[in-house]
Amino acid sequence: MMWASWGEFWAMGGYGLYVWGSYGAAFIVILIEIISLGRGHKQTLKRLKRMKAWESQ
Amino acid sequence: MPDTAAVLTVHDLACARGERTLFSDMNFQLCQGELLLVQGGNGRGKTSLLRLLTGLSHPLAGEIRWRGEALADNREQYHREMAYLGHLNGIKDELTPVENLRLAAELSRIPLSEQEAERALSDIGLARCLDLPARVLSFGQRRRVALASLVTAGALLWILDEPLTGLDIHGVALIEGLLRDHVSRGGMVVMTTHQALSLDGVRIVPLQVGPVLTKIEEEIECCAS
Amino acid sequence: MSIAIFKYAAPMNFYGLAGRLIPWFAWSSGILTAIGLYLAFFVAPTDFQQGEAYRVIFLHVPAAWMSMFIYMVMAFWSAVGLAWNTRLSFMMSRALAPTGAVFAFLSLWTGALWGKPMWGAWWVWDARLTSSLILFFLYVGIMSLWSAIDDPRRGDKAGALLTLIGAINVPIIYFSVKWWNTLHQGSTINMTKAPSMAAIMLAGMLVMVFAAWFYAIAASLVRVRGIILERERQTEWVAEILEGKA
Amino acid sequence: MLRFLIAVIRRDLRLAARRKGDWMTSQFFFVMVVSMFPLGIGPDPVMLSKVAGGVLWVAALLASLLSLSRLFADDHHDGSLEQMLLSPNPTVLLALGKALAHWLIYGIPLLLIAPVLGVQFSLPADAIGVLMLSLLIGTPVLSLLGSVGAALTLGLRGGGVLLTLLILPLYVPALIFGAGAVDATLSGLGAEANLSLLAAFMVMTLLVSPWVAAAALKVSIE
Repeated sequence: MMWASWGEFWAMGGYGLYVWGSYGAAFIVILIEIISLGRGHKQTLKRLKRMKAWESQ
Repeated sequence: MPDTAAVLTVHDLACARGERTLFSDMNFQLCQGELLLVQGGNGRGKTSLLRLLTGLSHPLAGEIRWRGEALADNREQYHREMAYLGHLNGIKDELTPVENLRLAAELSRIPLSEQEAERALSDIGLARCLDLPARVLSFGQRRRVALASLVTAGALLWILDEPLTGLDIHGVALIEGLLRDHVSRGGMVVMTTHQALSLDGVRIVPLQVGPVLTKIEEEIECCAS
Repeated sequence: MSIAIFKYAAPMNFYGLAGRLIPWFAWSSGILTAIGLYLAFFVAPTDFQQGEAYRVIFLHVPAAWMSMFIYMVMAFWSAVGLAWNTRLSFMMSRALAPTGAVFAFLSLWTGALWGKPMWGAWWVWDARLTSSLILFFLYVGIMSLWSAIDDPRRGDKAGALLTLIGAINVPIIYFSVKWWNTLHQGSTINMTKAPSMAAIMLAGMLVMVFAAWFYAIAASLVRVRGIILERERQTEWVAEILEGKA
Repeated sequence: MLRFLIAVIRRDLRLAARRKGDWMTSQFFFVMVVSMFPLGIGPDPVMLSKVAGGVLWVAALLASLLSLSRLFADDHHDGSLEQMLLSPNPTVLLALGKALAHWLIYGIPLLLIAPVLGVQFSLPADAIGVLMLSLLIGTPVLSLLGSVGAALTLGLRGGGVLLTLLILPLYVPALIFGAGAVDATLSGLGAEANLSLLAAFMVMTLLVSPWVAAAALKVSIE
């Protein structure tokens, strides 16, 4: 194992801000995209159902 | 006697606007010396059909043939023999009617001298305002400039989208005369109109787009769709 | 074999196929990411020059490659769509763009965060960073064109044309930025001299690249299914699906 | 064939002559944008001469984008674009003709105004000469790529802003080589390399963009 302790791991040799800044941002952005994909698909289904209901009246 | 071979033929044409199919499996043909009168309620696809015939837009399915060849193959020859008058007049406001006519002729490679342009315009009743910029003309007068440019184009097939809108009685009578001359000389016309036309002696081929509606139903039906 | 391909060119069949593929790509992307991160943080040695900061390349390089690769795939689908007028390829191109833009943004963000410890500045006008900034603008341009056009048919073709003329320009932009960059700062600051790639580092990076690639495929397949439903809502197979998911 | 191209160019020139207002606004926009920079950067001549190439080129980009959004829009609005598309001539010539007409109307005047502004930025004579040459070679690129953007955004709401968003990234090589030519002469390196690359880029856009613009017109007019 490279790191003596978790503390050292987070410190990342003093560059913690930059390394975790980029990985953190990447994690957040990808998470946002996954959530928006899921929600987008549901919304499309809901909207299409509503339009179908409106058309078939 | 114009030959009776069908010049314009349409095979099971289908057209859609956005995701809605307007009409499908439409078949008809038009020979020289005939006028195709396209009828149907608003929003049924009359204008879309005309734009398909001009080649500006592409059909969902089916094919349009001119002299036996598909439009895409002989586009240049077809456009030389066809003239289109849509809702818009295609007139530049900054130019005078004479300049507009000569410009339109030049762009479709037809020689048109100054005198010929002036004669065409005075024939159509615009003798007084030859050198005014088109901007000052009324809608009806601008429509006549577009009609003059249609006549000078000397095309075999006229495609007219509600040419009578905005014209006074003299204008309507003028157009009926133009249509009669054109068709009797072996020309072809595809047109839509909501006003009654008195075109005696002209072979009219009716074409219905969408369901046949009585007067009252027409308003209700079109809003529900 | 060719009949099978065209079978999936029909939106209905492709919808089902995509549905079956998504879990595979999603899971493999997740596993590969885990392996990649493990390699990046727990196996790769500390770099003698840059200390721990270099570990950002395990994220920056895959993001930069993917943003370029996805743009080329979009250009391919656009060309196919324009040539054979297959609406499905336009839909694929539309589905890929957001993920491409996300990767372009990530490559800029990680590039800046890597530049700070290495050269002491958040933003360095390095040739590759600048051209991925311009690539990001191209993505934004295409997506805004799509959103500005309501008619799907026109939107597809207009977007495809813009993607193609963009694809022709991307190498020229990269060349001109490289030319411009070397003129101004000379070659003192140079990203091409990547740290000597120990085998482990290269392996870690490749795993991350595949993880990003599978993620991009999974994300775009989900998006393309949504677009297919939207476009084919008049058909009865979509109606069944809508009832099915009542 | 060529007659149609010349007819389109002559038509646009005549229309522009009749409506001098639009032409004037574009030129004044160019002058005003360029004159704002010294107020922002400061009057120091050494600094101004260093940024002159870049400022003038960026202003040329913006001025051409301003006038490009109406390249096809006016004709589309009154129906003459449809009539021209229905003329028995290839659409590529129409797109090329409109782009060249735009270049003659809005590109060349930039060339004539640039020396005056170059003096304002205390550029030496040879740098002004290279600036004019780079503008002469570069402005066709602005019009040609811009005509593609104008055709794509025809009839869209917010078309002008969208056009800028789409086409500005594609202008980058022209900006780099154009402005670079001026800097190269200032630093004594000689601008042949930049100018030849700019010319190469111009020839490429001349070959590519009319076809793309014609396809975009057919798509937009549908």
